[in-house]
Amino acid sequence: MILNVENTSRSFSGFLALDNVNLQVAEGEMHALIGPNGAGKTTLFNVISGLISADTGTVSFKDRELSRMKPHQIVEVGIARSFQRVNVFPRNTAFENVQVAFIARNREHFKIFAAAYGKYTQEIMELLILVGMADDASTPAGELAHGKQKQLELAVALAANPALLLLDEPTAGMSIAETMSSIELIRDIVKGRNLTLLFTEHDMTVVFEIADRVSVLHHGQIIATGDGETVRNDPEVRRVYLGTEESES
Amino acid sequence: MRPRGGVQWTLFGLFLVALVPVVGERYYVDLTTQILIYALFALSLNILVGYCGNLSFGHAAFFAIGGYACVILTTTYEVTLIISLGLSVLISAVAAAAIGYVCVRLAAMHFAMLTLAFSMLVWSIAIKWTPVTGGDDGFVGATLPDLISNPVSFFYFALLIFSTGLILLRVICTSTFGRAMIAIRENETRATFMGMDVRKIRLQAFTIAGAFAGLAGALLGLYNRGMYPESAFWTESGQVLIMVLLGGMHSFIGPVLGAAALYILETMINQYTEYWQIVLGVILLGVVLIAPDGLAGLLSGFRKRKDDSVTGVDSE
Amino acid sequence: MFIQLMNSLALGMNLFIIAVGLTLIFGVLRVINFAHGSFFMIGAYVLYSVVKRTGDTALGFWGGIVVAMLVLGFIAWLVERFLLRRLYDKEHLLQLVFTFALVLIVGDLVKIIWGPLQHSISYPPGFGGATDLGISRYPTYMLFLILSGPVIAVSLWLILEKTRWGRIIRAARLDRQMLSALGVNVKAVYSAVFVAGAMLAGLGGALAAPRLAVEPGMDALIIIDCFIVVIVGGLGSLWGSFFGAIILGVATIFGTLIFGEWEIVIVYILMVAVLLWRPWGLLGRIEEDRH
Amino acid sequence: SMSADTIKIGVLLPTSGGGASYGIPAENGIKLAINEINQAGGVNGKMLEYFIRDTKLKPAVASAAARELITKEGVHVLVGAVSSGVTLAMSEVAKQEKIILFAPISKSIALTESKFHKYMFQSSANTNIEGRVMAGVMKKVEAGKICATGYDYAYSHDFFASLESNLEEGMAIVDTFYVKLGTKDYNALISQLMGSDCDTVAGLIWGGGFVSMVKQANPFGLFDQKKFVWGAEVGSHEMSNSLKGDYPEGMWANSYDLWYSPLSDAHQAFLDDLAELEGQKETNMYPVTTYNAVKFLAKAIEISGGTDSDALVTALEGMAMETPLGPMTIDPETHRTETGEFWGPMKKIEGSDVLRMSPAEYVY
Amino acid sequence: MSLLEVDNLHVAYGKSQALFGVSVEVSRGELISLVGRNGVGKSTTMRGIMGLNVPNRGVVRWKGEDISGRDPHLNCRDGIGYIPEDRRIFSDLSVWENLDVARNYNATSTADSNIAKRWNEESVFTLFPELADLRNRKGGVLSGGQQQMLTIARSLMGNPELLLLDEPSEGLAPLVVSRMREGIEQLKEAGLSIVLAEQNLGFVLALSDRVYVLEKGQVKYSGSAEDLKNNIDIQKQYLTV
Ligand SMILES: Nc1ncnc2c1ncn2[C@@H]1O[C@H](COP(=O)(O)OP(=O)(O)OP(=O)(O)O)[C@@H](O)[C@H]1O
Ligand SMILES: Nc1ncnc2c1ncn2[C@@H]1O[C@H](COP(=O)(O)OP(=O)(O)OP(=O)(O)O)[C@@H](O)[C@H]1O
Ligand SMILES: [Mg+2]
Ligand SMILES: [Mg+2]
Repeated sequence: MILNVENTSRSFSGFLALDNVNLQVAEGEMHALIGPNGAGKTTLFNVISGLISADTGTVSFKDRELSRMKPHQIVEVGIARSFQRVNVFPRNTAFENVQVAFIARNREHFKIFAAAYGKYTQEIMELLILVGMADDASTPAGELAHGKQKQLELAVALAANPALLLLDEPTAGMSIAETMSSIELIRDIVKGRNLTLLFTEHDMTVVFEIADRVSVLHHGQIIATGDGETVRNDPEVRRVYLGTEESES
Repeated sequence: MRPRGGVQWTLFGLFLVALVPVVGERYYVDLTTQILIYALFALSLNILVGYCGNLSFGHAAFFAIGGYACVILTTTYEVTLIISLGLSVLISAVAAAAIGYVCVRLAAMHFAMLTLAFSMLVWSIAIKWTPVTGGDDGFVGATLPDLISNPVSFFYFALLIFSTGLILLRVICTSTFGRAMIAIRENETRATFMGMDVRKIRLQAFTIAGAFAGLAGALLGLYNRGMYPESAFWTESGQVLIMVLLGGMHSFIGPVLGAAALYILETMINQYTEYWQIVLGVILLGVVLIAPDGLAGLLSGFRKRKDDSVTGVDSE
Repeated sequence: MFIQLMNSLALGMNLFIIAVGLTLIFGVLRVINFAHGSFFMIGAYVLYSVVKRTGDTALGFWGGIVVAMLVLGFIAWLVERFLLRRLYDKEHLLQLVFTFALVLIVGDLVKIIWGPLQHSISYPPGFGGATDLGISRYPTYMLFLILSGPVIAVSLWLILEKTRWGRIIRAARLDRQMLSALGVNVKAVYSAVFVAGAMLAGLGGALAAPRLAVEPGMDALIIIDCFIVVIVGGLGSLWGSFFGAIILGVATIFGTLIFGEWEIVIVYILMVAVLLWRPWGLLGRIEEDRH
Repeated sequence: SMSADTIKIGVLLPTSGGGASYGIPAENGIKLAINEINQAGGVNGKMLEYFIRDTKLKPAVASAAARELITKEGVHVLVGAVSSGVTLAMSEVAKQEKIILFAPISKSIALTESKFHKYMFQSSANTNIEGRVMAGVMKKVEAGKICATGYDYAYSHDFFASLESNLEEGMAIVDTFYVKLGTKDYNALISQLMGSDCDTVAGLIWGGGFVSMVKQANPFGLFDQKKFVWGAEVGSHEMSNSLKGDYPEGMWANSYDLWYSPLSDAHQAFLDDLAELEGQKETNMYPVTTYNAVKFLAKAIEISGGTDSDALVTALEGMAMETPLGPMTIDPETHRTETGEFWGPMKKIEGSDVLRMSPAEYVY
Repeated sequence: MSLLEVDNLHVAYGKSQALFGVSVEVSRGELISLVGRNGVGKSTTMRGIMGLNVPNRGVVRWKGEDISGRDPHLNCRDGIGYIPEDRRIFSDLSVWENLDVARNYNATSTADSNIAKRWNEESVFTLFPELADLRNRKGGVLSGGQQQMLTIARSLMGNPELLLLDEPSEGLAPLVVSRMREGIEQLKEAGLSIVLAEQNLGFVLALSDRVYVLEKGQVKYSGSAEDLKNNIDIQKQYLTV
């Protein structure tokens, strides 16, 4: 298991957002975390990535305990994340967005005499080409269409060279066309680079298309884990999340 | 995108400034010297405000610390000029690191106000520590080596220090550290999740800014042959902040323009009317309403490259 | 000891009345109004002018306070409507330069209109002496200040929390554009808040005037106290500035008594200490000023 | 403006913010002196001209302005400023540029003691003299145990040191309470004064601070408890005019000048001219100080026949002159002249709501 | 006369032009949809109608009157309701307060419209029962779906005749999406006219009377939902891969 979440709870002023969660993600696996709105998915991501701390329980990654680490240290050990709401440097170009990620990854953010200009041009362009954004390199991120911003976020996350990628609703707000190409892209990258993926998503097409395993969170508790088929047919999951007609497309 | 774009222009500008004593009267030599000092001070503040996105209301603290350190070292302890300059930069940097260590835990307005509180603390210490600082009368009558005791030689000395500061700051701003600062300004959370230790980077920026403010303060102390508590008062921090905003904080050279503009305005208007406040106030209102991107924004408006000035990365 | 506590409260309440306008304006408009001290000063001067004409009568004094508030409301309306409004969607910090410019202009105007010398306003009839409180006698006017602080605080709190107006003001500070898309004339709300903040500054200035010299430069002294109050209490928090003001009052009075002239240092150390203990001020909340 | 062939006087005074109440009246004295001299044909046939700059009460601003006046306007002498810190900073410029600085208002002893230099002249009563004068007043009021209060800065410290050393047998300063400069709230001080068992309060809080202090102390009845002897020119007409009936009756106070208490015909003539210039009969107290300064400088220029600083210094050293306030002589050693002040108890005058010093005595 | 008429609308963000002449028409009681890939200008069209972005060319007509560039609050008071894609709940205000702020006391428009229902707390709580339980909770801590319901409810408090509904299903659980669909159907039955922007094609086709397909800031196709359903070419070209 590359990621091991054990007995993790977190409450917000009395409200229990995570209730004794146990979640294991195996190396190289594509793991989906689904569940109703407000189930605690984003909260769990926040705990894993160090944005907030858990009240109880442990999170370990490659057998290293993460609980005491600061967010940037967690990135250093190999976990990169994207955000549910797009989170980029809006006034900087796509190129610069990725460049900063490379600077951080190579721990050059303290170097005051290392000129930034032209640094990592090749790596950055390779990455932008990979996510299909070669033409947008010099566009300020804030002016990119929503879907492109999501792809940029992916590129930024990849620039950290992570072993585990946490993507929070990677295709939310994307058109059907873009969703399709994003699925392809994510699958190719994760498999091609031998990464582990943990993602949340409300679009069941995406979930069942790419997830090797699916965990379902409800009221802060994991109520089901298994492959797509098992979860899809779980009556409890159908009742609280999927509904009778599971998805439109 | 090219950071080298403005180098020729900057060198040319410095060259023109160097000609002031040759073509101008003594008064313009003095005026330019003071502008250089405040320009360096404003540049140092812009590291924090423009690049790192940290509004400081207490930057004058380090200006004053550098100034006091320098005049006290040269006069009370008779340390040679170069060493006391170096030491005063070091002392301001250490003070900035210590104060910054506490301040960078806060963000936005709270950061601004904590820096304000610390600078007022420095101010009150400058007033109360009479045996060392001269108290409320200030430290008057600093000694200066003969080499720079005449206005023209002091001018070149100040220009040399200013140019060095300008180049160093330019290098710092275009470094990978500079990019990290901009990233933090734009989106601190994202920067954190790229693996940056945001607090440490902000502390480093704070320390660097404090060190250069100290250098500018040391120059002022030498120039005035004295240092006064007023230099640490919050209005001084406010004034340098206005210089930065007036010049345009999203441009590297903007603060220099702002410092020159405000300093010249303040001196000139004082020469023509006792009602300088109202005249300056109206001019500032006009600038704010007409040129909301600051003077540098106004200039770059003529030179189409507006996108660069928005990213704040490479505009000159 | 009792007297000192009362003194602290009187000072604190006077500061609160002035500072609450600053926190209100910052809370909604996100403008750090350096000109708040100038508004305070105008309030005191306007009251002086009225009282000078009416003589030391009760009507002159209390009516003068109303006039002072109205004058400030009008000035603030002009400033907001024709100048400040144009800056909201521009670079945020430039508003600092704007309010700084106001400080300069008002500073000179006051000197031109009222002259450079200091003036003084007598206590209103019936408030010049002391009242017997059983334990000891205490100046009536200061008792009045001590009582008026909570009255203003509670009224403001009721308006902000219990009326639709207050809800709209709180919503305006969160998302101006969305509020306007919901049918609220946000421009008018901003105007109203700015006007109300300025009127409170004017009220504070007028109420403080009998205890102070009315003179040029009184603006610069008060604004830093206001900043301390607002920051210690928590930016944008009504009760924060209430308690912040009391703390500053206590620190000033007891600081002077205990530490003598070192009080100057004590106040700033206290401010640093509070911010280290509670980074967002006593009742402040984390500022989400990005995105 | 005027021809290049004028004698130029650089004037540095605070004319904005809190300093305006000193600087603006002080400028009137300069105007009056220059008008008089120019109407009489100038000095050695040359007209006088003055250039004024706002010091903004900031030493660094004043230094820069002083330098500007010297290098750009080419002034021949400097006059100013009000607060000691600012004057000290200007003095440093005067020393470097070898231009005379004449300080008619600042009372710092440092100007002519620790920081003394050849080009520095001072015509105000400095703290040594003022302390001595106040000690005399203390004797008159049979002060007994004294508590001293003032702003926490060099002026008060130096003043009280002088007062203490000049006190008669049987009198002593038993308590000293300093408050921070610019304080607006005096309640803590008021309690301390009321709690002290001194008989007389020696005060130095000036300007608007004095107004605030008095207003805040009145409801507590502080002024009925003890005797009060207050320096720092709070006995001026301006001050009593602004406080009116709130002014503590019986307080001993001082002033540079009093329009209602002419010392001589010459003084009355000066007051009349000033009244015409200011457009008010009840004139301010500061003009006489700067007026005298300009008169001294003009005389020195006349004697030396030019504007060379060193020659002016020589001329000024030991110079004696009749002034509205009587004869004054500049000590060649200390570069100072003894200026006196009006001292007396403040009394209600019938038919007026403003208190006056009565009787007022000119002492030094 | 159509209720809303958008004619040749051009909108820019600073220097970058987002709309190049969009024309849309909505009749009373009609539900029309704007579809298209990301960034084609669906949201910008809505913002242009609402007055949140001032058009640099073109006209927005509301009941025949030119309202282009008018302040949003006037448009709202006149009967246009806007539900943004990013929800924009007033996070510090409770659910009830969020509703109260949006209350339109002088909803004159209602009088002369054929909308039978006048919205108030009670009626919106009947439409979204779970909000009733949350009435005292702060808006900021609601889950995504709850926030989406609150946004719609809040907008209804202004008693609009036309709703601009931007991506109501984004980020919602499948179960909630189908409930949302029912909700929208109810609104339509209540007589509201609706402009819907949506990625979820199934959702669109099931609800809309007419559909506009956008591409690069221009309308490339418009027709009934039925026609679009059968027009695989258009779907291929502008909507799927
Ligand atoms: N800072 C907070 N304070 C209070 N409550 C919070 C906070 N953060 C999250 N919550 C609550 O915790 C619960 C879980 O929220 P979370 O964002 O993790 O849900 P989610 O599963 O990601 O939902 P969605 O699919 O809508 O994004 C919600 O009810 C939310 O209101
Ligand atoms: N605030 C903004 N500043 C600059 N450009 C913007 C801004 N908002 C949108 N744009 C640009 O305007 C164009 C239209 O955007 P709009 O949001 O209207 O598209 P959309 O069809 O709603 O897309 P989505 O499906 O992603 O919501 C896009 O190219 C986008 O990049
Ligand atoms: Mg979520
Ligand atoms: Mg959209």
